Amino acid sequence: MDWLFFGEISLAGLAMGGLYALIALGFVIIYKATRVINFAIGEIMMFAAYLFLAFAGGMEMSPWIALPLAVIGGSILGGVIEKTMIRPMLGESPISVVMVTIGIASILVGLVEFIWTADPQLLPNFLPREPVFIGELYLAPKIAYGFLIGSALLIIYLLYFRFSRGGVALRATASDQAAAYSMGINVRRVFNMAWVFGSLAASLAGVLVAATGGLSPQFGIIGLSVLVVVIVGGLDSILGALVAGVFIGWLETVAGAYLGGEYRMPATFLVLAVILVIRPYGLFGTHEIERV
Amino acid sequence: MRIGDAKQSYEADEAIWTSQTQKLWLGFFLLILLVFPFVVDSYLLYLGCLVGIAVISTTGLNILTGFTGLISLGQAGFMGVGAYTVAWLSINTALPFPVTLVLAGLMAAAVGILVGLPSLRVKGLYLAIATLAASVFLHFIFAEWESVTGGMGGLSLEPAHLFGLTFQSDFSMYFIIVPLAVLMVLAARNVFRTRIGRAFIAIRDRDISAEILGINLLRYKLMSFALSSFYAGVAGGLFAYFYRVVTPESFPLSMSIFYLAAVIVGGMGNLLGGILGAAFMTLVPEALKLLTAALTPFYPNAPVFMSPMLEIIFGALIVGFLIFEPHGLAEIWHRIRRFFRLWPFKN
Amino acid sequence: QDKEPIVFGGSIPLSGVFAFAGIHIHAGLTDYTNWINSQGGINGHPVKYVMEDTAYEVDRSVAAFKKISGSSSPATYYGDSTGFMKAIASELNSQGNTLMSGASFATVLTDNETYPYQFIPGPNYSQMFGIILEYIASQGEGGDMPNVAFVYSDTEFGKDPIENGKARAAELGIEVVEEIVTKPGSVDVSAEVLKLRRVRPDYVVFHGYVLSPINEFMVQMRQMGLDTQFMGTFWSSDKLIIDKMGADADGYMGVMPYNYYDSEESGPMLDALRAQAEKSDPEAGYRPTGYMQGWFNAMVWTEVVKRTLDAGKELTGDNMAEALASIEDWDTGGIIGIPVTVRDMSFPVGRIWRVNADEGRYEPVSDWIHLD
Amino acid sequence: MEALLEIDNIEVVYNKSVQVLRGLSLRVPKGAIVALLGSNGAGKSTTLKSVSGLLTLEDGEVTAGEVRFKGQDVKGTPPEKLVRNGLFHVMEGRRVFEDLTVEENLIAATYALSGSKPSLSDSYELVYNYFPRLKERRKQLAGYLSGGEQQMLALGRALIAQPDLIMLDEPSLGLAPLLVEEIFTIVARINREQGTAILLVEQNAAVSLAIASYGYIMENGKIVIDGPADKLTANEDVQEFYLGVGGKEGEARSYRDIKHYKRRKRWLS
Amino acid sequence: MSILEISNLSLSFGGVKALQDVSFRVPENTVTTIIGPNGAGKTSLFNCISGFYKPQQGTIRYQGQPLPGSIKPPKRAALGLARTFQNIALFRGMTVLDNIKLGAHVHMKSGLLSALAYFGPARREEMEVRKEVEERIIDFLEIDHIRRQPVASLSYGLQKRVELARALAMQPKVLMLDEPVAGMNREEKEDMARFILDIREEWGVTVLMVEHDMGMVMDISDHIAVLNFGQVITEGLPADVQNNPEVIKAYLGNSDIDSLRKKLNAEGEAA
Ligand SMILES: Nc1ncnc2c1ncn2[C@@H]1O[C@H](COP(=O)(O)OP(=O)(O)OP(=O)(O)O)[C@@H](O)[C@H]1O
Ligand SMILES: Nc1ncnc2c1ncn2[C@@H]1O[C@H](COP(=O)(O)OP(=O)(O)OP(=O)(O)O)[C@@H](O)[C@H]1O
Ligand SMILES: [Mg+2]
Ligand SMILES: [Mg+2]
Repeated sequence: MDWLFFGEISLAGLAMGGLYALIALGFVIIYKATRVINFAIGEIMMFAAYLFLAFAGGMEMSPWIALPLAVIGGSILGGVIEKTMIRPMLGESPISVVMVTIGIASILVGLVEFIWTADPQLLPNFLPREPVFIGELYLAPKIAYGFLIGSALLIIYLLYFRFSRGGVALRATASDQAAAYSMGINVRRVFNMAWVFGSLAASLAGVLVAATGGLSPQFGIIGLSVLVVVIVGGLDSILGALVAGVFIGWLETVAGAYLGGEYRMPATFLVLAVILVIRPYGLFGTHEIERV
Repeated sequence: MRIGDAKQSYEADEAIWTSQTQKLWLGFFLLILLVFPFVVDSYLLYLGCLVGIAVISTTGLNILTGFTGLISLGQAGFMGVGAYTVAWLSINTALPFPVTLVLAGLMAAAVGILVGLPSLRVKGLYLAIATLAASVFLHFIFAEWESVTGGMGGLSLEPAHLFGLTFQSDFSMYFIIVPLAVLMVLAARNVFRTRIGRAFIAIRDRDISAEILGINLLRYKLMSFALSSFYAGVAGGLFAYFYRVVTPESFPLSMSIFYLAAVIVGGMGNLLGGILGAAFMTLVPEALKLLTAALTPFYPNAPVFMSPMLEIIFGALIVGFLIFEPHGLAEIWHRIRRFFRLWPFKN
Repeated sequence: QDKEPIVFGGSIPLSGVFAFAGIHIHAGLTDYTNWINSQGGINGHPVKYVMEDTAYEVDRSVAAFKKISGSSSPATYYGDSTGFMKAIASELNSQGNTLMSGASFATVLTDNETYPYQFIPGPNYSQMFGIILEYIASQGEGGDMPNVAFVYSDTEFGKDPIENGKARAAELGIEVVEEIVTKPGSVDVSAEVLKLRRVRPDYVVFHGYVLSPINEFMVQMRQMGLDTQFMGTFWSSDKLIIDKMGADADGYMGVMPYNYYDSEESGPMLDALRAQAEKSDPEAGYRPTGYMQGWFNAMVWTEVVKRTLDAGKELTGDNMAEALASIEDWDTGGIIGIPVTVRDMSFPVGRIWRVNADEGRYEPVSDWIHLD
Repeated sequence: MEALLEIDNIEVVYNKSVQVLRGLSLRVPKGAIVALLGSNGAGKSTTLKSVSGLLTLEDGEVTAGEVRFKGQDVKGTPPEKLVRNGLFHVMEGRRVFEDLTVEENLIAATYALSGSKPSLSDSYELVYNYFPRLKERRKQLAGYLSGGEQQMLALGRALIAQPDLIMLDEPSLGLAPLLVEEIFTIVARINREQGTAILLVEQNAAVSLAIASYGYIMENGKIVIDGPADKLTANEDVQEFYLGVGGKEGEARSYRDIKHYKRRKRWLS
Repeated sequence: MSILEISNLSLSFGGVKALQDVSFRVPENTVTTIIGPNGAGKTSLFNCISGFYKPQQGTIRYQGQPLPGSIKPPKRAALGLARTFQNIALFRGMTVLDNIKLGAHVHMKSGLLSALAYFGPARREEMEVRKEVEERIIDFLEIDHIRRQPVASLSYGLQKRVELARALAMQPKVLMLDEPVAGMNREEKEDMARFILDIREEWGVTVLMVEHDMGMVMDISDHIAVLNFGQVITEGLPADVQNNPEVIKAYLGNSDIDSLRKKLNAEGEAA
């Protein structure tokens, strides 16, 4: 066994996993408040990445200005989507709302093709290009720096939900909307904020991932592989998103490296299947209370 | 307007078509289905076949998701199992198509039972993702088990045959697909007249109390999975005979989403809704293409310009539908019917 | 012109994963149609081009074919994917009145038994690998043969030439030191790059990608200080790579059966193409390889139809296939630099081109290679 | 006395089709306890929901009439604003947040406090003071509390909000007799000590008329009789149909000898 | 003879001891009531009998036979243990009639294939059940006017009645009712009491009930068991239980409106 190789592969996987965790966070925050899995999250990521492209490429802004602008753009998009298309669905079954998010995904793809054409794109380079060595281990600079930026946001979110009553409002709303209303919680605002902050995390991840992997209207598919992460971690657990994100990123990369690229998805979905059987609500998800 | 329809017996009361008017309409509808292939062009015929296949698969998914409350994103995978079974059988055996179709259904049902196993513990959207996992595995198997599935290249098969007849043209396929679709919808309707259908609905509404009332959850959830994937398998088998080539990419995730959308847009837990949904989802993109065609003479670049537009419109239609009529097409249909039943006496 | 129009049909991916090429293919077909009509059509028959968007999904392609062949019986037809070409074969064979080619260069389509009415408007993917490998072999000095790694996408066409490619490499004495399969599109490939770093191949051949992840492989491997040469097959050799990667693309090589739009070559047909492109969209400037491919397809169809009509035969699949097979030492007017001959329903010809990033274009580095 | 809440002739329709309230009026004076009684499906909960604005969540709509809280029309005011304005609705069926702990349930209720956050630990102490049992269980998930404890928690949340009016929907539902007594005693204490007015919807007519000063009885979406609590208690129909007194000389009737036919209420017909 | 015999039953959830060493008997053809404070474990006891919870210790004997954990809820239902739920658990997507028919599920046999075909055995069986449900249950509970309505549109009291009907369709030998009259007014409680008495008398079904309405419990019960903190504190005739000081302290309070009123007034004046 080539330990150095294994180490390098693992490192690359862990770094990618950090970005997965960030995307997963986008899922989790929205789910926590609204009990909706947002299937359009990959497309929101994509949209933010295209915004970045437009700002940094088209308008030739400095990438460090374009990045926050794109992320804010993505968050606004999330807020607008919630306000116009999700809010009218209040009280409908979760699966109908999920279907709405799938419809939204289609709209966003069309929009992107319409504005930026279907051509595949590369983002302007804005991360340092010197190889990063951790001890002996080589790590591609893009993912290393992407990981750092992503982790910063991740930590901010974690702290917020640990130390503010915002987290309680989120969970209360998810648990019983009518009761939350009667408690003086502004449910519409909670929903909106959940979408805004969920989209914010996703947008940042979108730009970072597109910076390493390129961009096209099909970019949104990545949202799907991150679904595995949130299910393994538990749909409503921020900690779960973190742990499972890093783990799945690592697993996927190692499986890809040792077994071949076609094994990436099956490997992670195998873990998913096992987790679902032994822990139906993921590693850290809340159990539904079932009493008669 | 329809007046007074008191029933003399419980049998008459539980019949599906309880009034003369309804029977008349039904007869009329069947007649249209019969005449249809003789009067339309090949493209409409083709669409007719597609809708038929979609109706079968959607009805299956409706049983599982709409009536039993188990959300599945694996329908395309189950159809794939059916399609590969038919392809393999028709290449390696001389079985006639009715047999291969039944075997395709049974094979898919077997896989469905396997996939359904976690459903005892896993619920709601978690289950949806579990079925998504299953379809990823199925895709993997389709792509990698080359000796049976032909790998990425897939399998090509001969037309369906029976008693020396071969069913090659869309015209002849129509006469397999559409009667089968009618039959299978009716069978599904029957299930919901009996204790089994009631058990499914009970599980959807409240599974734990259903259990205490004497419904064996595992058994009925698996039965629902089996029945649903049987339908998918048959639809997949028809798909195979229809296109006569089966590849792993014939059954992408987007297809599962397509069927789920058909069920939801049509109206969950409503068989008629499923049929309307299947037709809607198949035909709307076609209608949108007609729009493009109508624009092309005036604006030659219309196809390029319109194709992203179509995606936007398609998505917007789904979203708009669910926002304005969350209970789906079936609800709209009922509203129209109520209107005509009282007609001409409004309100 | 009262003569009955000749219909070119097409299942064209104007949306979906292949839309970036589909849009240009569509433009190429449209422009050629307009051009040939301005030349008086084919033997006085006007040409009509009828298409549908498919989103690169097989069932929608099939639907489009049925719709178009139901309404306007096309003589020739553009198919957008390998999957479609296979799916439609039996339908096509039983109808027997349409000749088909398209975006796919899949090796299987050269099997005349199964696909008698389908041809490839260039070398098939295996032949492309053959051309690339021959070029690589020619770079070896004496016993010191370069080694190579294959990187391809996990798709139907991605896997198409790999077995044949390995066999050909073995024949030529080239060692295939690594094989990497990835998903197409936006994926992180750092782990794969690390793998290549271990084996240090002299050449990496990409197949089944458009842009990503080719750029990531090249940039990361160069960051590691490797001096690997990177090469790609037809759909991986568009100018897009230069446009998007800029200086990073320098030295990348591709195999291409047609002249690039901006190559220095010329010829009557190539000039006509440029003039027509200029006319239909003066703003567009450069036209990508998809455009060239669309144009060339239509050109071959015209030739085939013309030969069939000239022979006084009906436009049936068999007659057109026969006419196609009769093409020998055909002068393409500069689209392809040498006269071409059809072998097994394909045009086994190509040339290696290399990116000159300063100039922003591909430059030929080999002669035209015509396989036999 | 000055009215805190006035309901004037409201009509309510669900799903644009089912009319539930048909011209209902009632008023709650400042600092008073008012009981609203009525049989199942009469529309009691609907009345409360049309005050607190939760009706829209269930696709219901006030189609006529007016509801005034502190003299202002509540129409168009979103529910959370009303809560911050001092109107707290404890919904039917307790509706605690099951997968939040007891304490988190209380934290959630702090959203009802507008603007400056008063010292929260004080309000928690107040709640724990009224309901010592909740203090013991404050780290436990509310979903696993027993029915009575959940009802206490629901009341506790109302206390945190420091409202001027609490609308209580069937607080005694499913509670043991001792607890019913306890809860009602506490309700009376809250009313007295905090000056909070209470609109009490109850099936347990005896107890609610005991603590209320005024009562309304509704059937089929409108008030059929109302009056001071002691007058109502003395009413013959109320006794027969709500208090189970009747038969021989005002004695409690036994459930064992129920006739298979029934006397008609005088207020219907 | 006792139809149900609970001995030494213990059940706990993590630290919470829901039931501790509970033993008592349900005499056949009686109305037996379990009372006790909230959280005493009454519903949990029902859940153990239904097989939804698995007690860690103890045995339940039904008609003299033990019911081990291996006998799952559906089997127990088939054996004649039917129940209603504390929080109404009707199937909201179905009509009243279908809800009731569902109760007969365990006594029906037709399988998937005959259901798909319908005409034949499945239909015959469905018709038999329909007849039984219509003529015995729906008539008896006087709900014929609502049988086609979806249950979601019914008032609370009627929903409770439909739940009772569904339990009756299970052809029970023991009918367990979890708070059958909670949330009802006097009038509706009287109706329900009449049904319960008739079910015992005319149908010969043993009724095991949990209820907090003391007026009704004391009037219609033949036998009462009192549970507190998961333990049986006493058992016996209504009159005995009512006067047991332990029961009064833990559960009943003084349960007298007049004294409550006095207490409130006194407190009021003191303040
Ligand atoms: N969301 C709703 N949609 C349609 N009808 C409803 C809805 N909520 C209540 N109703 C109907 O309105 C009527 C009154 O209901 P409401 O809940 O106000 O009664 P209630 O007096 O509180 O009864 P209970 O004592 O059972 O709580 C009932 O007939 C009920 O069926
Ligand atoms: N599934 C469960 N998980 C954890 N604890 C539970 C569960 N079910 C019941 N309990 C606990 O067991 C105890 C008894 O609950 P149970 O529901 O049996 O009480 P009860 O006597 O029916 O009360 P009530 O009269 O309020 O209905 C309670 O403390 C409750 O919190
Ligand atoms: Mg109510
Ligand atoms: Mg209980």
